[in-house]
Amino acid sequence: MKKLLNDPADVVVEALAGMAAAHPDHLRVDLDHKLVLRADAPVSGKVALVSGGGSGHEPLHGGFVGRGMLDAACAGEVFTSPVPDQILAATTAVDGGAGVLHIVKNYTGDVMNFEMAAELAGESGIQVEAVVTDDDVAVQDSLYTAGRRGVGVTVLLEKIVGAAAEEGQDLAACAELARRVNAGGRSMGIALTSCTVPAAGKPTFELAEDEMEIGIGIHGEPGRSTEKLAPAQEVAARLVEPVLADLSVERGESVIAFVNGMGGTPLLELYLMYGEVKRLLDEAGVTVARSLVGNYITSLEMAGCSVTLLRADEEMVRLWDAPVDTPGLRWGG
Amino acid sequence: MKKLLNDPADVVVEALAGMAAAHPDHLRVDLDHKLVLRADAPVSGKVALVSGGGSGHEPLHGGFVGRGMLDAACAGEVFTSPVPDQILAATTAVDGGAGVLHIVKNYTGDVMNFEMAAELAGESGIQVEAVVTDDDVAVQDSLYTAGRRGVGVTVLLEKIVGAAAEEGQDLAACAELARRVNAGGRSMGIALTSCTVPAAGKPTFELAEDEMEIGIGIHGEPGRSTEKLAPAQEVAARLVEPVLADLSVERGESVIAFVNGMGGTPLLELYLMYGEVKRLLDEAGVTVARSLVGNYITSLEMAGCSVTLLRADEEMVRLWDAPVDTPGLRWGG
Amino acid sequence: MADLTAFQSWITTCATAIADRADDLTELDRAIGDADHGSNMKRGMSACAQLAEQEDFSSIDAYLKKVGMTLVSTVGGASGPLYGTFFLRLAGPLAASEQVGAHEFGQALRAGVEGIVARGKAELGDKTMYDALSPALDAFEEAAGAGSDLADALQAAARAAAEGRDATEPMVARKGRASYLGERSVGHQDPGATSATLLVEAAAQTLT
Amino acid sequence: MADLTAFQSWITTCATAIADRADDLTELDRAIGDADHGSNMKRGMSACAQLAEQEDFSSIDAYLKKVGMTLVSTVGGASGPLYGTFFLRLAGPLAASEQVGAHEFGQALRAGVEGIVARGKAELGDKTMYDALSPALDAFEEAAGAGSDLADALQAAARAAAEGRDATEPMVARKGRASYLGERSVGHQDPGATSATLLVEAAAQTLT
Ligand SMILES: Nc1ncnc2c1ncn2[C@@H]1O[C@H](COP(=O)(O)OP(=O)(O)O)[C@@H](O)[C@H]1O
Ligand SMILES: Nc1ncnc2c1ncn2[C@@H]1O[C@H](COP(=O)(O)OP(=O)(O)O)[C@@H](O)[C@H]1O
Ligand SMILES: [Mg+2]
Ligand SMILES: [Mg+2]
Ligand SMILES: [Mg+2]
Ligand SMILES: [Mg+2]
Repeated sequence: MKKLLNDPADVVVEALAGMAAAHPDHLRVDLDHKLVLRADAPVSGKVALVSGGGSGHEPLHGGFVGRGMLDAACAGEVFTSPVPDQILAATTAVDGGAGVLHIVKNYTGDVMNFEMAAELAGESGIQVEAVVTDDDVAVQDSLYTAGRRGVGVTVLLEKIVGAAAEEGQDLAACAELARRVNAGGRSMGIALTSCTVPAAGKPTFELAEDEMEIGIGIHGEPGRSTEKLAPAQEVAARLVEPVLADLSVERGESVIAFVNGMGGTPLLELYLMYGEVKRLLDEAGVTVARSLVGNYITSLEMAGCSVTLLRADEEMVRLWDAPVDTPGLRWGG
Repeated sequence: MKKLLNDPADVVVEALAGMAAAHPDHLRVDLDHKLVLRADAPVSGKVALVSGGGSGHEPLHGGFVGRGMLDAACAGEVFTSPVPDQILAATTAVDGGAGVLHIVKNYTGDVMNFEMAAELAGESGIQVEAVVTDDDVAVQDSLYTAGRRGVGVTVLLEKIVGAAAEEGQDLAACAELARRVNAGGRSMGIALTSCTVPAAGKPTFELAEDEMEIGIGIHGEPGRSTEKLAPAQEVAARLVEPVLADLSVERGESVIAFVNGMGGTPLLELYLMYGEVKRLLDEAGVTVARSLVGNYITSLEMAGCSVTLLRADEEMVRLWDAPVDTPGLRWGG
Repeated sequence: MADLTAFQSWITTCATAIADRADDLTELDRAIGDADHGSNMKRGMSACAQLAEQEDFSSIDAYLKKVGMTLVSTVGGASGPLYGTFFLRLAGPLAASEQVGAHEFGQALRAGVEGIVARGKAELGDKTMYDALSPALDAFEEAAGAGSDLADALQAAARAAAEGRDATEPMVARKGRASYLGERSVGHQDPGATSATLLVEAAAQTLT
Repeated sequence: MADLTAFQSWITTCATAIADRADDLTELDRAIGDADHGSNMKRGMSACAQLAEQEDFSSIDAYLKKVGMTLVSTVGGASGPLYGTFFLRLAGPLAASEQVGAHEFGQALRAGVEGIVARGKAELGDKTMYDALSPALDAFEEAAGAGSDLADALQAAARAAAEGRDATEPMVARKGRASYLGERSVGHQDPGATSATLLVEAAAQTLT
């Protein structure tokens, strides 16, 4: 294992300390609870957004804390969901009286820990709504699985709903919007190499030099199938087609298109992939209202990428364009 | 080689096409000359900044084209400097009548190609000044080498001088500022793994599972020495100490601190490294005026990082804070 | 009959077993999950093992509740809330007991296992910790019903847990992270069923 | 005496040799540079090889100028401007010649090699292409001075280039990217000296 760290057990806390040092004006970090908080939290009268999950997906979630996006992020150990204490501490710290929205990626551990925290927060009188993202079409959603995984749409949702909260929408409206975004988004990912969990010390999975894993999860969970490495053009089709099919996007519809890097793939290749994705969307008669290309929801140093398409209505596009000021996403006045 | 691409020979042009598709409002791309241009270039009366170099360092330079930073970037083949035709085309396209500043990283090829382009531009009546960055302390600057390499300071320089040009400083002032930034900045890098040039198809160098390369260049050029992998704390010291020594920064001085990822190292580790760097600066009594942490001048998928310190005067900090609106760096109104 | 000291040695014994097997647990989780079950459980159980030194507990149920809360707040992932709930519920039927026999422990064990089901909605054959714990509970109740004492009933439970654990190997996972693998989860033993077996085996060694 | 056709076949022969050896050149550059010399030279030389098909050239010097400009605008890196300058300068002394003999070619070769020095400031022993080209030039001039014809002088030049190329192996690089390696550049043959030798060898095969 080749990583820039000290004791693998300390990687999350030490990274949070570095993050606090790097963004003193924007963020506050609670190292005991492993939270990243908006420097000005709680914002009185504003719905607060709390997300979190295992670490190793940076900039998600801590890098999305700031004006126009999250109020707090709870950092679990690497690839391990945070615990209820953390989530409760975050919820309490950012509640500005208008309630708190929990944004939870659909993994058994995350869902259970957020549920326990929400129960505890409810007992202490804080209004909590939870929305669970489950956009990964690689996984069959059936009664006999834990359901689809939450992946790329989480980034888009945090941005869009963060803007809604910032402009004063109430908890019910934010939760409803969040569910609408999740329902309109689908993703599919591919890996060229494995990630290595620091505490595990070796790669989570093996791929031969000429293989790729189609339908990979962001924790290195194996996907639909291991296949021969293919040109970018084919890879793009293997990602875009199932997403379009699952969303049943029609000609003339408009999407936010998001090509995400898994951490170890250079931007050069991500832009190349975006070119391929855009071409496929053009062919399908789908308009790209907005796009995002880069490493936003990663899987440590895994090489690969994912494609997320969000059927975007005007409201979502307007909120996407609204100002955001976080370490990971920043634009507008 | 595991990469998301089609024919390795087409990777640069295809990535540029994807970049154009991803940023239609901000950028214009000239695929014939492999240029990234500000959508509104030429900006009349403004000094234009042109940089460029081999591809594979993204977001540098194309990702730094936009208001408050570069007017154009010339993309060479991967790790190969651009050719004079490209540089001349860029220079001609962005000259707004106030002259053009060439920002060149100190590599024999880059320097020679930019020189030839500047001669040609001069012949066609465009005023050109060139500044060469050479901040890498890993390389001895002596009469008997090609001099220090240009690395991390290039990012800081493009931001700071970009702001100066945007606020109307003239060519002489921009060039003088650029030389001052270069003189005040030093960098040192380390690699944990090699990069693989697409056309070469295999790793540029080999490192054993327990080795790191100290003093690595951004093209995978070997560094000062191959050593046993060390904890982040020691790695940080191996990077910060020679930089501080070479700059002879004194207690009480103020710097812009930049921890840069080489492409394959997760943000989690980069923040952890920034924490270590900050601690060392605190111990040395050096104040961090501003900081930047992330993948900004990369070496394809190489794992590792570099530390750049820039002795920053008030003017530089003011220009650092000025608005910038590029795909790779974005802040302010 | 088991007293507070016995319950405390259950937890420390289990913590040692988990620490010894942490790499194996992570390895199992690497195959069908995300390679963290060993480090999750080790972190949580070692925090639990220190409780007795840090605090004087007045009763078995207070101790077990604290174990549950400690697991909830240190393990994370799926196993944290599940094992945490197990101990929180285990404590219920033991309230006010200073000595616990087979009958009482059987009630507690049932409450604990039902807590896991309530939280995780697992069914038999889903390839989870429940596939080790459910047969363990059945075997315990059968032995205790037939008159075995706590020690013997736990021996039976431990054997059943191990069989249940082994039986997870050919199963297709339907809960948790391994369910994403579908058919590809076949041929791997479930990490949670493995740690659950260690828990029951530690009980058999200590609760006498 | 070499005519325009001979010069064109020089370039196509050289392009073939470079294409055949591109992986080796990149491999040499991988050891002490950035692993692109082979692909740089192949891209540039194959563009040059197509010139004769694309355009009718009226003279040798016009053709060589076009080769130089093509190299400048397709190779990039350090070798692009250097080889480009070489051909641009080579053209000078051959202006208006339809047939080139040993004497004239010697003048052109000197101009070309001096162009490389003017652009790159390399000295003998710096471990660059100049370490192959300089002895080649010396050998050519010596042979031509002693009365050899173009073909024989080029044979001598090619042998000297190859020796100069081999002699770069123990050198410490002082110019270009390999200079960053300092002592660690010892033990590797210089990629540019290797491609330069291919260039001279191709001349020896074609310019007769
Ligand atoms: N819904 C569930 N009910 C019961 N046990 C479950 C459930 N989901 C997962 N598990 C158990 O949890 C184990 C994985 O735990 P762990 O690796 O610590 O958490 P995570 O899957 O969040 O990384 C699985 O091996 C399985 O036994
Ligand atoms: N200043 C110089 N003068 C002469 N030759 C040089 C000089 N610098 C580099 N070279 C030659 O260029 C070769 C490398 O070319 P190439 O790999 O194409 O360019 P780059 O180093 O820019 O990647 C070296 O092997 C060396 O022979
Ligand atoms: Mg986990
Ligand atoms: Mg090069
Ligand atoms: Mg796990
Ligand atoms: Mg090279």
